[in-house]
Amino acid sequence: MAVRVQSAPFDAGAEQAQFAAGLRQAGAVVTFTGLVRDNGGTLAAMEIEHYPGMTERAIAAMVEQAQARFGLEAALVIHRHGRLLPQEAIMMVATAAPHRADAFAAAEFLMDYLKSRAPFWKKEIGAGGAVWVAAKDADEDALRRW
Amino acid sequence: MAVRVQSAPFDAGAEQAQFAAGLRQAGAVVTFTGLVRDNGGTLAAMEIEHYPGMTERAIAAMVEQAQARFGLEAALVIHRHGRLLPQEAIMMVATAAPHRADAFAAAEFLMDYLKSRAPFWKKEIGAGGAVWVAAKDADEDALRRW
Amino acid sequence: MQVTVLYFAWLRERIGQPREVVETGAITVADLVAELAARSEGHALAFADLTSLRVALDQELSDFAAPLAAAREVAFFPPMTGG
Amino acid sequence: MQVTVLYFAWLRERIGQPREVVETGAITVADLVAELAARSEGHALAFADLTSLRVALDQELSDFAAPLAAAREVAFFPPMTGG
Repeated sequence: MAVRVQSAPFDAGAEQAQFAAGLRQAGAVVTFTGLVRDNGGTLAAMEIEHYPGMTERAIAAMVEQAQARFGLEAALVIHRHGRLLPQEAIMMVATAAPHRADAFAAAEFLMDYLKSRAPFWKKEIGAGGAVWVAAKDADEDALRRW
Repeated sequence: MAVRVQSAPFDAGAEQAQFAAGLRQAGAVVTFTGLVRDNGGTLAAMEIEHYPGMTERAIAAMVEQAQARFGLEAALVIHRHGRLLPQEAIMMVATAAPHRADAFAAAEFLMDYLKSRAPFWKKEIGAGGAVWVAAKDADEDALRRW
Repeated sequence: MQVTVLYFAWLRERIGQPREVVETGAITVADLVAELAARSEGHALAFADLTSLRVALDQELSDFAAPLAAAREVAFFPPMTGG
Repeated sequence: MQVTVLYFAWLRERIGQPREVVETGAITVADLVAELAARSEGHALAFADLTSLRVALDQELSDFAAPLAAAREVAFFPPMTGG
């Protein structure tokens, strides 16, 4: 189980390859990668603030929960902070389980928790200035299925 | 939208990197990779038979359906046939959509259809001989949710 | 009518060949199956339980009650196990 | 009791600083919020609507009714938008 919170860019393909290379029994690997959308060309950059210390603790707790609940062989979470440009990868989750249903469920579980329970805040920088992204009710609702 | 049916191995990480590099608007990329499990060391190899011609048509139809239904920006399916060794990648699906719910749903939709509606048949080669893998009721049931 | 019949997986192994070209007057897929089953013991065994078989007409999934119509290629196989 | 108070995102911007160390006798988080809100107009504005805020005690999510107990670090922030 690995958790990395970093400002440096990462290569999702290389991370996936490395993740899969370490597996011994899994039959199913799911990855999710979140990219900065440019909102139809209006976004210049995204700034992500986080709560150093709590971020790592909160994510590690989510990963442990996912591992126990879905019988994961391995899990990986990478999340960036700082300034990001359109099309850059914001974050990535990878899960490995014997069968596909658990690998998918664990990746969705981790995404739902990362969205609403990991201390990150996004700010969109555009021509019109900077705006903090508002939390969505749909993201809070998504937690109820678990 | 790309569909590849091949006997040659592929590099899931490199495929994911190339897939993501071609995106312009997507905020969410999901990949699924299926690996040959060694069943606790009893599996020597897996042989996958397919129906050339129908395989490509069936998968292309699934991908078109997924694209329309989930508003995908891009989708990729790679599926191998022939002889595979434990830990090798059997197949891969990648989906890209504006938001995560659609990217996840499309990947699961494609997996469920590939399992039960694409003309592939797996045979497990072990110490005790060769056995055709039986279709699971659970895989057929999984189609009913779509 | 001349039809190319394809067999896959354990069906192919039981029948002992991956394909055969047959002359048939069958109206439905089930009619064709009855003709094929009469060809040899291997055929009879292979088609003994249709609930464990699937059929495709010209590379599209179909069913045993379907009319053969103008299909040129009929494939029989066990439930698929891809992914 | 001395407590380090942290602010994030727009809360940090409204209050004009990322952290402050305060001396408090507050029993609950809500009591501490009342004390903080009295510090300046920026504080009052920032804490005007608690439904749009979240709180963590020693880096664990908590709520406004919770006792401060022996918490050394109290963080206030808007709903999170990670992922």
